[in-house]
Amino acid sequence: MRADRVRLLAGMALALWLVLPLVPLAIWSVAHGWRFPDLLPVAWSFKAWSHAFSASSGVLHGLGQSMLIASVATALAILVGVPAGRALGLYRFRGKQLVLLLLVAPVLVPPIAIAPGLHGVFLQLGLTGGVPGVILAHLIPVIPYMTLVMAAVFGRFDTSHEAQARSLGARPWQVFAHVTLPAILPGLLTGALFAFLVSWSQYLLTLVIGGGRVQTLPLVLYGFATSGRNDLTGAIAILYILPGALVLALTARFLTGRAPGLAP
Amino acid sequence: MLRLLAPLMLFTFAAEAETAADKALKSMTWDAIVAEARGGEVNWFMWGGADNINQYVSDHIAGILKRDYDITLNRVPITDAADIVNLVLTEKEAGIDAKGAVDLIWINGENFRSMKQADLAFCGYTDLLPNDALVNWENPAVANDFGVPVDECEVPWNTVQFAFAHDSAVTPEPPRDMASLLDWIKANPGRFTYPAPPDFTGSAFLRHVFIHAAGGPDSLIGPFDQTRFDEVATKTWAILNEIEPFLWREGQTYPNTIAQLNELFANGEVAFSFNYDPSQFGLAVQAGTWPESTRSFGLTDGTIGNTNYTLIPFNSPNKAAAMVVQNLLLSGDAQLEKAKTEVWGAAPAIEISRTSPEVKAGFAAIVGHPSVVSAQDLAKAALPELQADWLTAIEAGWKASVGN
Amino acid sequence: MMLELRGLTKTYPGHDRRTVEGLSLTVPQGSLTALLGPSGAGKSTVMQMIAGLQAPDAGDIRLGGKSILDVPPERRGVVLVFQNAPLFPHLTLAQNVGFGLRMRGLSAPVVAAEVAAMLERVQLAGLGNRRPHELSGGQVQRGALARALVLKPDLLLLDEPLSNLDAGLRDEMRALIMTLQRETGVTTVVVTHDQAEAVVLADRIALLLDGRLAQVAAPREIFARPATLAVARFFGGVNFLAGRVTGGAFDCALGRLPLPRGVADRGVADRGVADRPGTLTIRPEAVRLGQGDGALSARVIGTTFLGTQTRVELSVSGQRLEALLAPEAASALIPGQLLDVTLPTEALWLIPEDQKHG
Amino acid sequence: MTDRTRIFLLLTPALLLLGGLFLAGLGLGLLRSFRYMPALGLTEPDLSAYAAVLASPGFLASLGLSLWIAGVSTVIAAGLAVLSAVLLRQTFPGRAVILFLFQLNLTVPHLVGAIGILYLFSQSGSFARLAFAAGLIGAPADFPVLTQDPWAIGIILQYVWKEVPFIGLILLANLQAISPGHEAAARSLGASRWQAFRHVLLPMLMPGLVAASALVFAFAFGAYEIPLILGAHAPEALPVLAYRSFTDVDLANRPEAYAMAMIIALIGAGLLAVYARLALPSRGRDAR
Repeated sequence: MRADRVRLLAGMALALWLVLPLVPLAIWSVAHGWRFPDLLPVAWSFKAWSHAFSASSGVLHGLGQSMLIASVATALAILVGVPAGRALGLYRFRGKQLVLLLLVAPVLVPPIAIAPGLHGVFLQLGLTGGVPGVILAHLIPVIPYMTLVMAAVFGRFDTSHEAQARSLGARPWQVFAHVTLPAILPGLLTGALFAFLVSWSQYLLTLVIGGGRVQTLPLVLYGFATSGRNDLTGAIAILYILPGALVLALTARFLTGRAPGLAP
Repeated sequence: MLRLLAPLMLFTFAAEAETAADKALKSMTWDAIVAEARGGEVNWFMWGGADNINQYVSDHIAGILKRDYDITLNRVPITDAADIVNLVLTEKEAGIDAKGAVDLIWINGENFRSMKQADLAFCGYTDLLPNDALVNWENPAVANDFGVPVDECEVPWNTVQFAFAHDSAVTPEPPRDMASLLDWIKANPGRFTYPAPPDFTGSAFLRHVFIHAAGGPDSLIGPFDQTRFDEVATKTWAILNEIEPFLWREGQTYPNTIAQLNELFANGEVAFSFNYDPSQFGLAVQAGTWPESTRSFGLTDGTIGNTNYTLIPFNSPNKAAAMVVQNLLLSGDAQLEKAKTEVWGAAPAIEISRTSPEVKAGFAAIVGHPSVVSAQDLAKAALPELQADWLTAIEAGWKASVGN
Repeated sequence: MMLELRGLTKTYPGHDRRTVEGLSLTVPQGSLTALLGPSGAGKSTVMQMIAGLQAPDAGDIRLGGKSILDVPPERRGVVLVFQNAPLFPHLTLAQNVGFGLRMRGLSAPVVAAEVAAMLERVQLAGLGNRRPHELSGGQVQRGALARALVLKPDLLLLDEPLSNLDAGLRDEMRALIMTLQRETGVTTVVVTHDQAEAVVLADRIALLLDGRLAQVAAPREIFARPATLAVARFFGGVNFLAGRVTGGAFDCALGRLPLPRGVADRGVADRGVADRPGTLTIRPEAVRLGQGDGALSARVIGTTFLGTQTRVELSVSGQRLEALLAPEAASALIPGQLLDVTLPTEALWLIPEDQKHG
Repeated sequence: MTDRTRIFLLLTPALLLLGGLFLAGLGLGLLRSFRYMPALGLTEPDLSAYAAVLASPGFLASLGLSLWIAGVSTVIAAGLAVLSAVLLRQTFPGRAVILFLFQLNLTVPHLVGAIGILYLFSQSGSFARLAFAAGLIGAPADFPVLTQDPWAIGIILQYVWKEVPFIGLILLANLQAISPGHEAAARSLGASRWQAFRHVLLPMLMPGLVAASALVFAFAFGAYEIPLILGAHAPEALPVLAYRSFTDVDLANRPEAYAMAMIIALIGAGLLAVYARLALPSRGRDAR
């Protein structure tokens, strides 16, 4: 019984710790000034929110840019990551270790190491300062996550169902649509959520490759965070969390208890 | 910084001095330029940390541009103009001479010097702008940007003068000159600090101490002088190291940015903040960030004033449209709008005496924010800005001798 | 050492029904007892409680006469060998076998010597450096057994040791368990759901049904003399006749059947009632065809060839009976045919009414 | 189609795209770090940029700071994650809530976490105000220095906040694949609770833990925006220093910026080697 109480207390402490940093952000977003030593703001206001939703703040534009970039990057990562994950999950082959290492490398080598060189390359290709270039740059950390998750998913996949479907008269695309896809879908969604979030949180690559002209939400947020407008910062931060949380809530049933198989 | 020159020389000689298109543009009439600008798109890179300024640009200015000229203005928010200098430089390095990303920059000081030295600015056109006539180019503080001749490479936008803010409820009688400020700091441990350079505002505070150590600005006017610098710098570092133990957190850490200092001031951790643009104080009070009892002041031995500008990079693909934007920004109406307390409160870069009677009346009707010291009061004791080479030397010296 | 369970009770949180209820059982020293029961009967829970991995809600567990309830699992002298996690995958076979000794803090040379001797004994000598995934299923099982026996436990608990093996390996492993148990004399409890396995392996069977102990007896005994209807059914009983006991005989649909000595008295002594309801049962293999003392007339309903035997379904006075016969003896039978059957008196067994529960 | 062709076709798009972008970025950076920039008239590659970087005192301080940040964050986060995973494996009231919060935390960008930590732990932040209300401190200056501090406590707090759920969820997934019987078997074989954890569960979790920790270390070492918000003015974290030198207006400093990037990449490569040794399955066992 004592162990149960310890467990409960530890659990409560953990939950509190997980929520705590988000609390002042939420309060700030509706505060009209909040100075030491006030535990709560003296005056409340929704002006931060109304400004965040106004066109001139660039927040909605940033939200749209982030959404566009993260979605396209995720879609591209699915297109290349699912086949690669299948190869890695189902087969043993020579050089597999090398492929795995190449896949992990972009995640273990910090973006700041690649960004300067990449900027030079993209400059030559005319890809700097625009959304397409930023999407391509985001693929560097996004593809590995997608592929590694899919490798884990295919590692648990039983190909005999595909063979069975073929022998029952299904064409290859029918096999994929009716047998393979439903089987890998939960894992695919997990991978896609991860890919989306990796792109969604990306700061440095967007800054370097976008050259400031591609204003994703993190850049907008950073701008306000470093200019002392805590109320706006709070509102944008909450806006920044929402889509991910929403996607999570929608996919929660696929994710429950089954965390991403990041480790190959 | 001197090492900058060698590789840049290679560049300067390699690059073509001016394209034919630029020459053609400069030979056009203003009406032709406006016609050329129609339907264009201008990417204006500017500091984006103040929502009032953002609103003024995105709503007011962009609205007029769209309505009257069919020009689309994209305000690109940045945190540091140096990043944009670097961007244009990198473009030049990559041979992008006509299709650059940047059409207009809000700029001044060492960033302007860098652009000019590296031949990154589009120059020699400002007299084409009709509203250029409102600018008093006879004023050395306008014709020189941190001591660097403007040479028709940029167009003035605002004038500002450094001021200090205090909470009158906490510090009713603030020190009014540099010597008493330094004494005050020692008498009130932990209640003062300044942002570490290269923060723009922190660097400006340093220059005040530097000028104080030099016994006034007179011996520092003009080009950089290493002997004179070493002499004054020794005294300056001595002063700063002497007050360091009495600073916030005993001077172990300095704020990284002026925003952090503002935050410290807001929470009463320090007694003073300061800014190159005193209208920011009023905005902070309006936003609820700072107490209503905030007041501001200049120093009786003077505070530094300067002018900030807009600049068109050499490789802007929308120069005509950018010129129309600059012309609009200079207009009496636009300058009046941003001078309004509730809009921005920025001091004009034009001679009000040269504007229309309506604009004059508008300026006369402006009631200043109680927290913002008036430009006229500040102007009573103004110091000139030092040339950019002094500035970089002071920043580097601080890093080596004080903030390590 | 002798193991005694007294009134052991366990309910898992969130479950309405008790997993184990009031279980009392004595396992004599040196015996090999099978804890038998269908899946879900609570067998594994009992084992985990004995091993100290689960705490009972009520009751006591005594080993060698002393309660071990407050002794943590690692000091109980009880080793439980799990069905589903035989060897630690990250350790070699030798490291696995030496695991418990190392946990006791024994020196490396001592551990190595003990491990080598033990591996020899389970015929795994020379495989010590292999990892579990490089061993066959049988080798893994033997390794798991070695890992437990090397600790010379006071009590060895084997949880379904044979269920994951195929037929050939199963016989081999069963023989090994019986040999090692005989040699070491370690008191052993084997959990199994397979009654055939329990019968072959154990010298005593404790049958657990729905968390309660249904019967404890030697295999032969429990087969022939089930205490309850449920026990009888679990061991393959199919012939049940409802009726009443009166004066040493049994009245039922088939008429009045004489009962063997002792059977008719079951339960009478403590109740003092001579006339009471009950169920008569007879193993299908004990049913005889043909004339004899007290023969009954029966009609064949159907036959099913089972390989070594043939099952014959009969109807006697409207009552269904099953007989298991040698195939040649049943080869001529056809459905509808009339014949005589005999229920040998010595094979009849009576289950009193009030013990039918479960 | 043979398996070999199939594998080749399946892998090609991902490897081309990834390899192309990643190696191109790295390759150009490498060339320029050797002062090979024909556009600037530099055609004689040499190592002087590396020498200049290594000789500057600021670089070593920044490198040390970043290694400290990444190391301490990773160790604390990994330790707490193991504890949380072990806790969350058991059933107790509120477990589902914590699991949801763990997953929710994954969706919160680092930048948001950094700002949240700043508002909580700064000397005038929420905790300081609570301490003031409780009469523990009389002014913000009395509150411990936890942000923009020389020991980078604020930065480390933010990484711990973000990475405990990250590692924890990976460990939980791994735990699901580990039969609980192993631990019970260990207990039954005479291992104490701690020994069973130390000798059985932990070794089994190790590959996942190492892999996740390597990712965390890499991120904490390489992130730019978090130290910018939570760090002290000096020394700067290495990525901040590197970015600053990359955006230095002085073009002559550019090779040094590239050299710094390559040194950071080298540290990433070191991590990769650790990862390959400890986290990738060995001896031909595949990645399942």
